Amino acid sequence: MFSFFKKRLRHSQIRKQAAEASRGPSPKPQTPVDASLAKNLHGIKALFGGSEDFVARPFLIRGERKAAICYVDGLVKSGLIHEAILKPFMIDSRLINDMDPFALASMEDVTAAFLVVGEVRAETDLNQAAEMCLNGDVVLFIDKMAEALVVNAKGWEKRAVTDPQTDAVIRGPREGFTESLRTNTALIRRRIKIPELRMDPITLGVRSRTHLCVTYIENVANPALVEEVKRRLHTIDTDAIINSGYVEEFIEDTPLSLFPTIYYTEKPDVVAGKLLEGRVAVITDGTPFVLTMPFLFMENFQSAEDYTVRPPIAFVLRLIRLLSFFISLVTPAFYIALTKYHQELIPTPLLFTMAAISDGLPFPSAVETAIMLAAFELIKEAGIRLPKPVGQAISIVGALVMGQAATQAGLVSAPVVIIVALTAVTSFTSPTVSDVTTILRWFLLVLATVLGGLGITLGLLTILVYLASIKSFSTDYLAPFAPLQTPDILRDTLYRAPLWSMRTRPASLKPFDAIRQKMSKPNFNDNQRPGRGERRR
Amino acid sequence: MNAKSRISGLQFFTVTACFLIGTFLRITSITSVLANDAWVSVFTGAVAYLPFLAVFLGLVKRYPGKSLFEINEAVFGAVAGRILSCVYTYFFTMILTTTLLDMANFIVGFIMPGTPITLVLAAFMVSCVYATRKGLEPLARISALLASGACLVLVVNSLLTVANADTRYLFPMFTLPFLRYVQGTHTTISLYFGESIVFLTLLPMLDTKTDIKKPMIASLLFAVVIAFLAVTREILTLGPLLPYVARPSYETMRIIDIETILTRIESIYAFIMISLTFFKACTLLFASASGIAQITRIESPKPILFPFGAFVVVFALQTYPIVGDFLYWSSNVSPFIFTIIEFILPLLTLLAAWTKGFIGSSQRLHVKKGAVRK
Amino acid sequence: MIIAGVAAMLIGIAALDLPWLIREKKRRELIVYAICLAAVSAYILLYALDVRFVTSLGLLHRFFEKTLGLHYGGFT
Amino acid sequence: MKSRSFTAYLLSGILLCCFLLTGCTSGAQIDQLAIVMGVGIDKGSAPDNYLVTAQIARPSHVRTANEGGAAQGKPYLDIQQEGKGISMAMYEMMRQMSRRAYLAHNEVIVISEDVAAETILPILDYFIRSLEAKFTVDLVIARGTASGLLAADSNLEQMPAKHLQNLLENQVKNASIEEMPLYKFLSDMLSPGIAPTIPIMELYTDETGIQNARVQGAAVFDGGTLAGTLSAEQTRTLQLVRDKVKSGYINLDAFGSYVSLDITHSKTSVTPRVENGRVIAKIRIRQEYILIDTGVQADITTEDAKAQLERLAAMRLIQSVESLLQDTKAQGLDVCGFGQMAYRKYPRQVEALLETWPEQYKALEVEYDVETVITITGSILRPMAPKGGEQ
Repeated sequence: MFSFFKKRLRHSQIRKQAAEASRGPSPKPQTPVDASLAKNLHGIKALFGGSEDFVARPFLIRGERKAAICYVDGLVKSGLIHEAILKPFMIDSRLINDMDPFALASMEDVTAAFLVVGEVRAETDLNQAAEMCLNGDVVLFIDKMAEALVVNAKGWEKRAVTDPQTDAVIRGPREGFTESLRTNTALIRRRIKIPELRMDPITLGVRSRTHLCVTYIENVANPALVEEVKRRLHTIDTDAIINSGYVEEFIEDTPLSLFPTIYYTEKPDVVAGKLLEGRVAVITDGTPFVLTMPFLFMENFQSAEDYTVRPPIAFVLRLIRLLSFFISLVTPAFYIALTKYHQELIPTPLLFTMAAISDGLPFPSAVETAIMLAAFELIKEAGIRLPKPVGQAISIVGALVMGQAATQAGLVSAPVVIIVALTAVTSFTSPTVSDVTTILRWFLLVLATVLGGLGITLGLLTILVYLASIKSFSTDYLAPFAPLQTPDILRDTLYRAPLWSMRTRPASLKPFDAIRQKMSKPNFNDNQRPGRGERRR
Repeated sequence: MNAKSRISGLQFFTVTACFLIGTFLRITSITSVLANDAWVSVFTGAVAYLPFLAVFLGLVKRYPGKSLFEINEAVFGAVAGRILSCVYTYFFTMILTTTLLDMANFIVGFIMPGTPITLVLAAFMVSCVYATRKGLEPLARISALLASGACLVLVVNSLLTVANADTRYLFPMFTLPFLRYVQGTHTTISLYFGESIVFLTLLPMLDTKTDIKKPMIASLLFAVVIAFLAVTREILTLGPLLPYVARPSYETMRIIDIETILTRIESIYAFIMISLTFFKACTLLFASASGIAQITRIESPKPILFPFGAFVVVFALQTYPIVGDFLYWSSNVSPFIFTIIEFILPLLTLLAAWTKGFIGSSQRLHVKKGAVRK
Repeated sequence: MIIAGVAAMLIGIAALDLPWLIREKKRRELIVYAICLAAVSAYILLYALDVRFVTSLGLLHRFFEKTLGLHYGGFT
Repeated sequence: MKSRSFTAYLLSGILLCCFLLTGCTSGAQIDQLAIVMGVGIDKGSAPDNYLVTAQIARPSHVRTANEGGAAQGKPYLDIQQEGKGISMAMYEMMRQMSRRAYLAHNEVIVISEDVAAETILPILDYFIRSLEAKFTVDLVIARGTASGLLAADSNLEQMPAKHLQNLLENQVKNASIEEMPLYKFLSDMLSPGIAPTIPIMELYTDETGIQNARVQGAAVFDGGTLAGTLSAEQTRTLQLVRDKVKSGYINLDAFGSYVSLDITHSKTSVTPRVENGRVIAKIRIRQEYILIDTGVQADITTEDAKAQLERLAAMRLIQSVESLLQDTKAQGLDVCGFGQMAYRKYPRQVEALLETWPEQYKALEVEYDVETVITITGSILRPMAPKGGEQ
């Protein structure tokens, strides 16, 4: 037995060294931009290796001085290149009679006199210039000039801002994020129009060079939190960041936990709301999902609609979401515990119906529920993965087969089908939590089969303790309830207090500036009593 | 366990309140001794506990932020201190075992007859150890939820049984022999109030200089109110049956019979009781584990929790296999054992601390006098 | 039989921390570990051979009740 | 340490689950339970023997809400077994049944009169000790055999046990009997100075020849043995004294015909006091009526007519209480619990009296303070009489 441990220890060391050795491609050495145009072109063409969409177009400035522009076709606005770069150099330069192309000593003169493009940047390193091409910029080389000019001409096919698929809302903005980083930042900027809204860029992924943007509001978000997010982002040293899910896994507090500690959303108004509460958002180029952190357990049950609907209805909606989370977690286990251990809890008439039905049934109630739950998961997954029309058909057929045929054939008892249907419906109310309940449900199922009610109680207590021990970016996961910040509980968890009464931001996020507003109860209709009116103003 | 996990004053209040409610809701030995005057012993117990409390707070004032075991070593030096800590750790393990046995007998005896008791204890211990390994802070955090949940359940139950309550059961008052009142008060002090000696081991987890006097007294008062509510509810519904019933708080639940739905819901009430026992067991496990850690000088008791848990399970199974002995022990003999350990030992520590303090200050005085004379 | 199975399981879980302890060479924890596991296995052995023996709590109970006579009249 | 602890939890979880799956626990599937709806206890052949009849529901035959029709045949099954003590009888019974007898849903316990004559304590002792039995099961004394009563088929309910229980609840609603659940009977029996009562039911064959059950007064117990019986009328007065009257009616003969008054509000309070070694109980009754039905044509809403009616009603109340007291004093059974009330108020003085309470009860003196008010005479002001009536 002891040798087994020793072997395991050595094995883990070996694996660690192997990981060190095969580090990814080390960043290329610096190759300075050369004075001669031909060498530069040759160098950059070598980098791109003749790939078909890389364009290098030589031309003559005023028909005398040699120059060339390089760009990746499809990533740039070709119209802009023709109008703003080529035309001035080739045509307009001819109209100015005393213009001497060779007098242009450096890129500053070029940008000062000729180019009409907005964003320009000088660049001295060829590799860096090549990377700029990949980002949709145009690189200008001029013969006998030892630096290149990078002109921003980004403009590729972008998806229009459409209605988001996830967390649809009846009343509320319909804008959803798109894949392009710039559109997303613009969408947020239009909601929070103050300069303090910072958008710090970070590029991650050795091969994917994805652009990320850490967004926060300067004097609202807790500086320590912002530092922490940036520190964690910088620790990512991976090959590629394809979508925000990668980022989420790399920087979250509890990598192997079931419960998400980072929230993702497609709606800019939700992100704006969270930023104003003092949270930090990370926008990833190439995915419409923006991450906001820290994320607390109660946020699973908050949706954008709660803030547009009137407070009492918001309370009912939240109550339903919370209850349905609990129901979808516990019902199968509770059903088994009820039928196996605590029959006296079932009211007498119901007991007769269940006894009558379960006479000829092959499986005990535990196995029966397990089968039906597995079948339900199967159908749910099939329904989602298939394209829209086929998906609908599958879920209908599945429901019919599961429901009617199984009961009539006497394979499964009706109460089990009802219980599974109830669990299915309630698990969809809050999307972020639905995948958590699918796993925990089985954990409680087994405990209930073995220990009945006691098993369920112990299971729930373990889950509660586990939740209380998680931290999301150094804020407690069950924030307003567990460490008991009572003013917050009344404000925005189960009961969404009316907006005019939310004076401070949630204390659990330790915001830099806690005061949100100085409003008081708006009463506009008792102006006939001047005394009260005056004093208030 | 790690140093940086801190508990705030409010959390200390919720932890102590949750612990005490867990203990008080299972007042069986009082109701069997004082039938319909059981509520008296809650108040006389509270009053009689005040000297205990004074000793407790005196120790805390003299050694703020130090756990019980550190105090022992500070007062009696390394070796003697550690022996005293051994006694305390054994005492905490004893309370832990009795709580577990009490809960296990309750489950096996009442709710799920037939399940082997080992199963119940093992499952309970695994989840307890898991929770304690996570450190005390998550437990402190959920204590607020558990305490409020317990109060809500108590109120709802009282409302449900109010239909069958009959205030005439309270009379005739004070007709029992005086010795029974002494036993009632003695049991309340030692078995219920005295167990708050455990909180001395939680002190190092507290934020630096939070004063624990106010939360401590607040939680004791809170527990007294809850205890009074629970006991009176039992007296009002069970009446003369009270002394004959093994688990009064459970039996009162069986009387609820509203329509055909809300009958026989006592097993749901039992599970709420189990979560409180879970919390109490975790705190006790933490206390005894940190005791062992202190004695054997290991820095964090986390790794030894699992074997210690296994030991407690087996120890519990072995001590009282027959339920009858256990019930007899817990209601008749344990008050004396508990009082000695909970009251007399801390009193000795305090006196020793004072005398040390006195000698110490007299030397300083002496020196000062000396200095003045020179 | 049940008790042996359950205790074996508890020891099994307890052994999970052993590799970490050994690697960190925590001398004292290992001693405490050994004592606890020894006690548990001793109890199981005795229980398996159903040898009835009095535990420390039982001794304390007898000491307080018989020798010191400190107990109430058992009104329950 | 961090990754180490996660594998620890995972493994401990799996170990716990897979090990515990093998554990044999107390679970029992629903179809392994014989749901006992009612229990009847008769005298067995040998002394101390009991003949136990368990009425077991047959779920497939019970007409339930689901659309599948119930199978033919009676939805219940009576199983009889004799044994020394209830537990032995139950144990014997289980040997011949395919399923375990499940007492959790047992609604009513019927005890025959001759068993009650000896003692019913061992029966109640079994049911209160059993963990499954309901604490609030209703007790019924059967005139004749308990199994006979359990076999009385009823037209409205599917099962006789359910029928008996609903019959009881209905009587309680019109304040003619007090439902005696198990725990209340025991607590009354344990406290001195009160003789608990259990409703009596008897079988009668109605005109269509079906054997039906009806409530017929109450049986009075003295420490577990049957000591006397009360008629239906006396039980209603007992409810009055115990202040359990919620509704009901009084029928008076006045002005040459009958006058019916419906009780809308009734409050009774008994204040005992001890004078020179004897207990004197002061009964204060306050009732309000509505005139609901009368055979008298004359206008009886005038002041003095109403006063006369109120006096008559008061006299009727006092007579009924007096007759109840005379009867119970003869047998020395303090049905209304005056002794208990006195003991609660003056524990010191009354304690001595309680030892010989049956005799003391005979010497009990009662004072009355009855106040009866007729509030309104229904929706019409004056009785409608044809034109030219002699108003």
